[in-house]
Amino acid sequence: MNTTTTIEAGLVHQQFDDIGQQREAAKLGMWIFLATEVLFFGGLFLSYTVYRFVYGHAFVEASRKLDVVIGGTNTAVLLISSLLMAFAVRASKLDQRRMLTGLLLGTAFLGCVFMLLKGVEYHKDYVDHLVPRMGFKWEGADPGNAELFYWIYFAMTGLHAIHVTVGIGILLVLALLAWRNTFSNGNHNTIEIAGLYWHFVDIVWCFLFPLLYLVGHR
Amino acid sequence: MKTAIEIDIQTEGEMPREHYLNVKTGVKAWLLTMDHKRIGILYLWTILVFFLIASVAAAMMRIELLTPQGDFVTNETYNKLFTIHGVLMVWFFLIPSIPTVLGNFAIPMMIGARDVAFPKLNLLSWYIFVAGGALTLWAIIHGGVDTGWTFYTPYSTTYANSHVITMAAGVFVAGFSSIITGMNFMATIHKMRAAGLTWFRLPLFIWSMYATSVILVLATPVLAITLAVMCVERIWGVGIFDPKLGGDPILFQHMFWFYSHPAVYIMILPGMGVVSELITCFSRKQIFGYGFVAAASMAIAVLGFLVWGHHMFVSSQSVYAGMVFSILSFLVAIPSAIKVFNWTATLHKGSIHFATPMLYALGFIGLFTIGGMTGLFLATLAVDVHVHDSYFVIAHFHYIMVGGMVMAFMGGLHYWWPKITGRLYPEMAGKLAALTTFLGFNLTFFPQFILGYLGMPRRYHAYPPEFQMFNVLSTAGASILGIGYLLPLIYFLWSLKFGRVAGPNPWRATGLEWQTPSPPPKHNFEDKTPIVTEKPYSYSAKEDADLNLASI
Amino acid sequence: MDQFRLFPPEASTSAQQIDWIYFALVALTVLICVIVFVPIIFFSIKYRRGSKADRSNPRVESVFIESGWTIVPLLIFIGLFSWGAVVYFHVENPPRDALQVQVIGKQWMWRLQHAEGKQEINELHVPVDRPVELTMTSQDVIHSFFVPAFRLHQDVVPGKYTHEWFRATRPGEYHIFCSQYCGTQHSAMIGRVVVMEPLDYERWLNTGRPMESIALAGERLFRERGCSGCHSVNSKFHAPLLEGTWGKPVPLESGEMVTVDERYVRDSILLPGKEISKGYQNIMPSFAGTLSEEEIMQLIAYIKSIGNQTSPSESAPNASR
Amino acid sequence: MEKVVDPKIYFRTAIALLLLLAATWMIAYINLGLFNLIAALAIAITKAIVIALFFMHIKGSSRLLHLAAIAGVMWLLILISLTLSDFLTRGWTQ
Ligand code: HEA
Ligand code: HEA
Ligand code: HEC
Ligand code: CUA
Ligand SMILES: [Cu+2]
Repeated sequence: MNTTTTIEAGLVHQQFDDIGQQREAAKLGMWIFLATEVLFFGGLFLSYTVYRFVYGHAFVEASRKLDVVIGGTNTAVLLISSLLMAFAVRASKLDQRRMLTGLLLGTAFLGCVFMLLKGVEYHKDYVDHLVPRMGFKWEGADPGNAELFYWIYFAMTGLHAIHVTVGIGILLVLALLAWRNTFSNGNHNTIEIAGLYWHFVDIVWCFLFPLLYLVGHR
Repeated sequence: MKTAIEIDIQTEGEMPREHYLNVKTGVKAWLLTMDHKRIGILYLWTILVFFLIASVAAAMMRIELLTPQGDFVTNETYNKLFTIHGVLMVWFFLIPSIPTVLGNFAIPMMIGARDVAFPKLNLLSWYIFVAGGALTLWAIIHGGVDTGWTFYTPYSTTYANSHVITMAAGVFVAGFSSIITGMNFMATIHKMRAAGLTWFRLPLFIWSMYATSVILVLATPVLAITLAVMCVERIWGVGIFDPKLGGDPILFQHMFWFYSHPAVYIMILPGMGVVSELITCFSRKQIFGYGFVAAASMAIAVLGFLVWGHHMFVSSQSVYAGMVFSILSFLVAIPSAIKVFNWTATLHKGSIHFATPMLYALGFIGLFTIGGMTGLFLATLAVDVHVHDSYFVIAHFHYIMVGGMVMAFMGGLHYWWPKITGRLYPEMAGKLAALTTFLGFNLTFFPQFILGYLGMPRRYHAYPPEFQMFNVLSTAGASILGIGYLLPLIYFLWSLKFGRVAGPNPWRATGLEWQTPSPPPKHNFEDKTPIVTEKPYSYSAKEDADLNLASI
Repeated sequence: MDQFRLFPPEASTSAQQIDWIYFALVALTVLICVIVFVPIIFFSIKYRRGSKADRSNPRVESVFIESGWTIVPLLIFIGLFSWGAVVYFHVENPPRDALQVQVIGKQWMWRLQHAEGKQEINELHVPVDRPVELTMTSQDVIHSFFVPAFRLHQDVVPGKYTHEWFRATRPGEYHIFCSQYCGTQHSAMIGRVVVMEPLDYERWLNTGRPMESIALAGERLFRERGCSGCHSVNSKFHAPLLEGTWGKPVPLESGEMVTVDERYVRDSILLPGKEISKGYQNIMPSFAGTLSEEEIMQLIAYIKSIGNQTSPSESAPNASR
Repeated sequence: MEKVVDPKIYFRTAIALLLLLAATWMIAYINLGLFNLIAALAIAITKAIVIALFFMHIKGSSRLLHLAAIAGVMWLLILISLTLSDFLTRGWTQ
């Protein structure tokens, strides 16, 4: 793939020698950024782990109150959105403009479905008095540590939700640009980078779901 | 009378007609620049401002500590002073110092690239840094913060009634600037090296900046989330760090030091890189044990992540964890030892020039060795039980951070100054400043070791009278040290206009950055991209010695 | 003369041990400085630019030399670590027969109480040559109990108990500092330790108003606060008897085992729902907010003091446990 | 034109992921004690690896990208394991 076409040459920024170098650098940069994201979430994962060990029982009890159906459905939604995203990257490489726009919109749509379900779930939590500081009530043993669990639950899912929202925004902008034919003729790097981000958000959820909803058996 | 050095410096009469500084001038051109060299200069001015504010805070603290009673400022003000001093010095001066100024300026040139991999992000990182700094300054102006730079909970979350959130937000924001810079450098060093520039032909400065970037990228996000949780906790009382709500304040310390210990290596690795450049250039020698020095940088970056618990030996952390962290702290000292010994060995059979940068480099080795050795005192569990949170710790880290890193920064700045501006600083004034700094420094901080072992706790606004003598010495030293810092400020500005024109390579150095005019053209190298065929530092002391005999 | 001291008085057994390591480290540092600085100065002179020294065939690498200066420091470091760790372990583990003193730190003072009941503020009287153990907690933020003359230091953390012990070797007065930054008057949170001859100490302990010992105060609280209403042989509630439980493992409802120690008792009082003893209902009310840190410490001391008694249930077969 | 991946691979990946999801969901209803947690984590890790390999094209990428992908996780493990070395050994004395 090293035969740079003249069209591609037009895409190369001045600091790079060729398009290959530029793409490689962008991909590497994104992966490094994702590593920082792992550690950004990492602080919360650490808090979770520590208190999961210290207050194991309370955490298991508390997690049983979460709505596993919504959580599970949401996992599926994100997984499928990732599939669409993977195809979007493929479409951009094949120069399929309509396909690309459609897939990006589809991915964003599933992201919105995720957020919607999440909203429904948050509301349900509120009604069930599971939101700390906002009418939190706990019948079972150890309400203090159950509340701690819910703090961590809201912190982790909240941070994740922020990431999903940012992702949806990016996807919508990209969809618009794709429709305007920005990503043709080899200019598909942006899509690939955005894809990496979206898949990463998906991976985070793959951990949040079991840790928050399924700790201990139900 | 001209000194021997001045005869030896190869200068060329004229400045290049067009270079990166004069291609496009005006405020707008500078604020929108994507040239890594200009961004380096933007950073230089910015961190200078923060350094000055933090230094004034230091001066005020030292004046307060002249007498045992708290008479110059109130205890509240004093607590705010050391917080301002610590926060600004660490996050807004020392961490960005060499990486963002000298790194930004020199890395692309040293690897023969036209710019960094992501110039837009590079500029963005500066804006983020300024935004973070502005938040922090806002917090300072509106009354300051009194938590110390460590923000320990539950004091910071519940009891402090100052602008903790704003200041933490400032640090949080500035953190993203660090992350972006680190990511940019890594991508640049991986992907943009000139033809023939294999990993083992890279200058050691590049190796150390690479190691620094690894830490920047992997440690900073944990600080970000820790401060974020701390703020949320302060606002809503979450309880993750609050014992009243079932949390554990020690968890905060783990998370904070997971970042902040590696961060101390962010604050020394770049200095080590600079020193490797200076020692070789001014002793005209190939570095001794190139591979070991390069590997040591990486080893420090990785091992540095495993030792954070040594800040918590008496915090009620488990005794066994303390032992694990202690032995690992000793291990991380080994790569530093390797470096010190290799620098020393490099001098053997060299042809040593005592130019200003070299004076700083030699000062670095000495002070870093003392600072590092006293780090071993602290890593020894039983001794730390006594000296923890005393002035011994203060002296330890000032020896490394001020005696080490600031010295290296000054050395590097003098070394690359002709490249940055095209002009030389006045050599005699430079030497004088280096000497003043060295003497003032030792007078300021050596007495603090004794104070610390005597038991004077840190963050004390007033102290028992028997500690006074050493405190007076320390304050006296600080005023000399202050002069040592003011001097370069003056003559650097002077040299912008009156300095001798430097020419492309005044030091006859081998790095790629010296193969282009000073100041360099916008895209670093005129048309031709350099090709590298040999190892770095191909100096010959023997030739140099002969050459000099002829020239005197 | 005080102005010219280079290190504080050595007034405890651990002070001597720690000073020895310190002196060894100072010696090592001097040695390393000699090893590093002497060659630097020597080379700087001999190989200064323009000197006529022999510069032919410079060496630039040697695996042999490199491994030398990797391995030798490594060995020294292992030695230092072990020495430090042994002493640390000793300093961190109180002997069994120590005098007990309870310490509560709060912004910005120290409140201390001897097991015999005598209370002090910012002062600690102890006899010479007897091990003394401090059990410490904080009412607000983290403090640190630092006695330079004893070379001792331990953070005092809210929500948990930390310990520090020493055996004073010389009568005299020594500083107590709070060395963990704790707010505005951190530097005023200071006090003194008074080390006395044993007889003087006895005399001091018995002057003033007679006090009830901590454990006795705890026993009184145990009755007054209604603990004994549940935790006694003839109570109408089904609650565990606390005699003889201290230091022993008890089974929990969740299937885990936990040792009855300070943390467990403290949590049982403040967060009774957290760990339910096996076979009991979660009916114990929380005493959070109604008991002060002192009172909790007194209750703990009481439960500890009955830790050696056999549980009445064993002698009275029809008891509830 | 760039090299592209056979659509079949994407579909298979997605199906594998959904099956793993079903598995982790179901296992949660069986009481396996500590093994519940281990199983949940093992499945989550598998899912993450599958996504990284096929959707994010780590498979077929340079060693450098492999390293970048692993580094974040390695460092997270350092953070968690050394912190736990404190929390899990606290009760050992006395
Ligand atoms: C640039 C900054 C920097 C650097 C590089 C270091 C380097 C080291 N630091 Fe330091 N440290 C700080 C900045 C730094 N530190 C700061 C800011 C604090 C206080 C934070 C706060 O609480 O506010 C601190 C606190 C601190 C503590 C906690 C003290 C306490 O609060 O109780 C400890 C404990 O182990 C420690 C240890 C070490 C060690 C072992 C090294 C090692 O990496 C040093 C290695 C170097 C050498 C050892 C010298 C070279 C070696 C030789 C010449 C050969 C020697 C050979 C033999 C001995 C055979 N440091
Ligand atoms: C990172 C870099 C860095 C740098 C460069 C410095 C530089 C200096 N520091 Fe700082 N210091 C820290 C990082 C740094 N420090 C940190 C992280 C802490 C811990 C904070 C905390 O506890 O939270 C600390 C804490 C600290 C303390 C302990 C405060 C306490 O615990 O109570 C002291 C006390 O002497 C001190 C002094 C100095 C001095 C004298 C300088 C000198 O190098 C400064 C020299 C400059 C001047 C002196 C000003 C210019 C000169 C004049 C205006 C002339 C007139 C001067 C006089 C009459 C004195 N520092
Ligand atoms: C209403 C009855 C009641 C009162 C009042 C009460 N407790 Fe309890 N306590 C119980 C019961 C029931 C348990 C066992 C269930 C559990 O572990 O929470 C228990 C458990 C304990 C335990 C754990 C013992 C073990 O072996 O597991 C301690 C310690 C304790 N209580 C101390 C106290 C103290 C101190 C007080 C007074 C300040 C007190 N209790 C007041 C009912 C009570
Ligand atoms: Cu209490 Cu400092
Ligand atoms: Cu450290």
